[in-house]
Amino acid sequence: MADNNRSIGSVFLDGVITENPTFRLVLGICPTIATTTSAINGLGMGAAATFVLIGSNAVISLLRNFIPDKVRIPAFVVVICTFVTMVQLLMQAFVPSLYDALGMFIPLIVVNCIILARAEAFASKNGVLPSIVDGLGMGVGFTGAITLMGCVRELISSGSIFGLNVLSAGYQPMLLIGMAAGGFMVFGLSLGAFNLIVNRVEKKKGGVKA
Amino acid sequence: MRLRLSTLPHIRSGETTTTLMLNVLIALVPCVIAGIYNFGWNAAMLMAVCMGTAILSEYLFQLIARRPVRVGDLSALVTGLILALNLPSSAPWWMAVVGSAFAIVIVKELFGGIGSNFMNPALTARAVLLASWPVMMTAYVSPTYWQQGVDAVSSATPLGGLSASYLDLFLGRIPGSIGEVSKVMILVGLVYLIISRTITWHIPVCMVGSAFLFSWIFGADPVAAILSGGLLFGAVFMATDYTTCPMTFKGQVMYAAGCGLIVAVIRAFGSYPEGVTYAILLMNIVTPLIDKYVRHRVYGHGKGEKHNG
Amino acid sequence: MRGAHEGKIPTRNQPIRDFVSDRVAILMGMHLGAPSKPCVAKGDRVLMGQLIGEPVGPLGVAVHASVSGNVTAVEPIPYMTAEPMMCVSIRNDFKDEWVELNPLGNVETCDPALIVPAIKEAGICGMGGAAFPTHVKLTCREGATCDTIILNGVECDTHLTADHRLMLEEPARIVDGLRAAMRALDVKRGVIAIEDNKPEAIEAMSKAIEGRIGVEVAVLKTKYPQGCEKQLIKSITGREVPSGKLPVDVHTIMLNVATAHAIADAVIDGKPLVERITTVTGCVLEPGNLRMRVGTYLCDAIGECGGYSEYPGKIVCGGGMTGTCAPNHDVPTTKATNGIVVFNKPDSRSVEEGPCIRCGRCVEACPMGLNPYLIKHHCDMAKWDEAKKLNLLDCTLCGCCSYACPARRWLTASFKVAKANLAIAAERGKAQ
Amino acid sequence: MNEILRILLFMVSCVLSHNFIFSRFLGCCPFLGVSNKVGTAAGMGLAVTFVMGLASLFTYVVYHFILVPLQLTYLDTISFILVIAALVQFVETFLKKSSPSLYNALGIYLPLITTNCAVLGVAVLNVSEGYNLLYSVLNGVFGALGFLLAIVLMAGVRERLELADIPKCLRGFPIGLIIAGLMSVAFMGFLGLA
Repeated sequence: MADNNRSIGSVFLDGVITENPTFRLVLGICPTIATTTSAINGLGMGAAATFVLIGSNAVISLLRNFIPDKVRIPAFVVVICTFVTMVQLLMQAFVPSLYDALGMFIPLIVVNCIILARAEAFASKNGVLPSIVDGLGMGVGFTGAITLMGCVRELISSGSIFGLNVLSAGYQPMLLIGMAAGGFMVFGLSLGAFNLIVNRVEKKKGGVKA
Repeated sequence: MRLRLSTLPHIRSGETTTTLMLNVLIALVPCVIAGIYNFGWNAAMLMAVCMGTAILSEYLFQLIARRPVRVGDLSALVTGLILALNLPSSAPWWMAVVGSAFAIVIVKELFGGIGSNFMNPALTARAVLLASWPVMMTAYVSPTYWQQGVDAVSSATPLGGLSASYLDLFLGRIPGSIGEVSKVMILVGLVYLIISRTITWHIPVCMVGSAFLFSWIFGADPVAAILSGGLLFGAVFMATDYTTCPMTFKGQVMYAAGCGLIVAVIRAFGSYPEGVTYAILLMNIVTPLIDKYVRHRVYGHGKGEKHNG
Repeated sequence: MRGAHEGKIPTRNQPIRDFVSDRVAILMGMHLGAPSKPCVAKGDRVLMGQLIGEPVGPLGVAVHASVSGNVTAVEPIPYMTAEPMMCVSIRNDFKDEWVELNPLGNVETCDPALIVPAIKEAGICGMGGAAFPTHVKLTCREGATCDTIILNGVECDTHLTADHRLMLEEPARIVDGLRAAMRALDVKRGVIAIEDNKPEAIEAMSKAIEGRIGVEVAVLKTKYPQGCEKQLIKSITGREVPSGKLPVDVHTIMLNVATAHAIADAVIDGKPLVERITTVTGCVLEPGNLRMRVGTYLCDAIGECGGYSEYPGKIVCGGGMTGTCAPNHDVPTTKATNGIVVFNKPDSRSVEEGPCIRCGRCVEACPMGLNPYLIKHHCDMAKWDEAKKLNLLDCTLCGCCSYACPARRWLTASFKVAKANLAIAAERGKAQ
Repeated sequence: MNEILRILLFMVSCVLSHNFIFSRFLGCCPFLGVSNKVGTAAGMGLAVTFVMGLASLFTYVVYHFILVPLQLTYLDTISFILVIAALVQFVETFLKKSSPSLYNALGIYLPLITTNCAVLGVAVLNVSEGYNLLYSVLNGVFGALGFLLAIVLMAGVRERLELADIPKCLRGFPIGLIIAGLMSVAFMGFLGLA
């Protein structure tokens, strides 16, 4: 397996930048739109998903030699589900307001394609440590992306970031950005911007080589 | 002697994209005059800001994205002006700026510019403004000239509960958006559009007819329904936008009937008092399907001998 | 479609006038099908009506000398086609000595079996533009029957008035030609179709058909492309020619009025097709309808009409909608040249193609019910098969969509290219 | 009479005003992933309708007749996902045996549905909103019909935009999301329809 030769650092960076689950792989669209209404929601969702990612990656990597290939996917789902239920209960107990804000999107982490995709593509083929790092990298990438979008949307739709008012009192918030429509559009535009930057960088690299 | 060689046809009709857009602008002139007369200079300012922003944002986008600059086709001016006519006269200038820039950049240019957008830019921008700043977008002001001596104040529109006579509705002596109140001027514009063959009668007539019918079915006063709100303005200037309405007359009739139905449904059951904007936008979304399935029968095909060639 | 009737006013009241130039260049490939084989040599003296090109292949048409005089050259000349075309040039001695002719006499009494051979011998092909060999058209293939012959006097293309004048001035001859064709195929119904913007022609033809058997005049609404074969058949008979089929499959044959006139000449007088009426108009000083010998140079015809009134930008053989551009004015007319239209520089400027605004004008304009805007998008991406799925092959290249398009898109031009590409692909598929 | 009217309005609101895509943002992955052609989009929508209707029924039964009596409601997520996975598997096998033509039409979409968050979402939603059996099933079926409507409209728009000259960096997902956003603006018109 070629992946084994890679350094832990590059596995981590892959998740954060080159294979950023939100901007590059475009996975987990629903929670992205639902939970980026504010920066804190984004951060909370990201943290929850990161927890599940790391946990499920670790367990699946441990069990990878014991799970028969045929029931692989259901087994993964059960493992993921266990961690999701844990997160759900933990959040309910310690951060009830955030839990209420994220609502049904916490249980829906189960069907978040990022987690199943990492289980299938990485954890089931690699050792425990790389799998944990991969989960961490992906989680950080996901959290970073949705927190960033959360900041943008919160700023425009209520003039604040993490609840702190940063714009002058005269600012008339643009409510649409906080709604579903704004979520789709901000995601689409940031995706476009990310593509644009990546294309530029790649072109420059290619130019240097030539 | 150097002669040009070209394929047929060697003659073209006199219509170009620019002349068509110019026709729409000319047809809007009566509404513009009525708007300024009714609502004063703030209305004029909004129109100027909208048109200026529309032109500028289109030019800048095309410049930055290294696309052919097509500002000369006047379509951005039309979008800007129609958006302005859809605003309440009390709207602040920055709303006009945000609205027109959104209409041009997000709704039109990101999809490839003129002819590629799937929703009417001006209307989408209006819906976005309405969702973003609901209070300011519905702060309708009464026309000043029929309340002599009274300062412009926000008031309810006929759809919002104000009672007004048919004549007031028809002449535009009611609060509302800048362009939509004076039905006479809209009809003048419609006549010009039809005489200059810029549009056909299908969409305006069917949309108004269907709104009349369904309002009546849902228990509203059908005459007041078609004379109030932006129905007439929408049916004449916005539902007829080439890019976002179906291609065939048959499709256009279906589309317009759908618009009228949704207007009546939203007015009767929805939480918004006015549904024209959304009705047209929703039918814009259906248009690609109408175009896909409502086509002319191809000569020599069909009648049980389809695709035997 | 409206508006496509421009340009007829200067010539519609101009009586036909004769014009014989001192030289002719008779092309061997004036018709659809393989070019004929020249059977005279440089220096020969030929008589008027003498066979100078022998038909080749199933769609071959005989070519005759249109003047008497000496052959000055038998060589390929540059023409509108990609490659130069074989051509017999004759210097006119203005004696107009005919070869010996074999007339059949009265069209109502002659032997019907001899009519089609006479037409074949006379070298007649469709004179409305497509130049399909008439004797082939009038030979119904095995099993096919025909119950109606339609004479196309619609002349719906812009600028053209040649058929209009012919119907006004020689209506009896046209009816004779129609009767000959009807008798040859034993057809009981002959219809002369005329658009309602030519009331004088309707009157003249109605008078001419009095007392003739089975012939009627049908008045049609003025509407381009009323004169396209498929549209006209639908208007007259209510039948639709199925996609990929011929008119004879719906028991109909269509001839141009000028072709009928030529048939009458061939049957009654035994004369081959050596002259026709051509409208010369546009930027010429004295526009008119000329009866010219086949093979007259465009520049001679334009000179006869007083020369250019403005510097020419484009010369079109045919009408403004469907004509073909001439590369220069030193090309000869053919049996199918019904008009010579000179455009000035501003009118022939190339138009820049704009983006489609989806106004739907092309969709409503297309007489075949196609979606030109959509086909054009696929053509632009060279997806010929997609275009074919959208029934591109049913396109008759009438030009309506391009005419109507406000974005000035080159719809018809693209369709022509796409059809050519599909034809090449089909050839290749057949060869393999 | 009043009850019937309320049910009718509930159905309409499930399709339009509480549209799964445009106001609940559930099922966005297939909405963006399988909406390139109208035909496939309709197939996906129908398959989702089928499964979502059944899933709301079964998860209701499992939740109210097994989890609640046993006081195991904290296991709802895991039991729902298992029910859905089993259901999809069962539907696939059943269709293959009983109706091959329907299987050919919908079969390829079925495996994708397990991870469609709208299916799990409707189960979670039914519990959190406290719907009874009838409303749960109606919510499932008509919510899915709303999804069907959205995905078919989306596919129509995308088919049309195939011809458009969209900036390179926006092609694919970005423009899909922007289209969804604009469509969502239009669907706001149905707000409060109930």
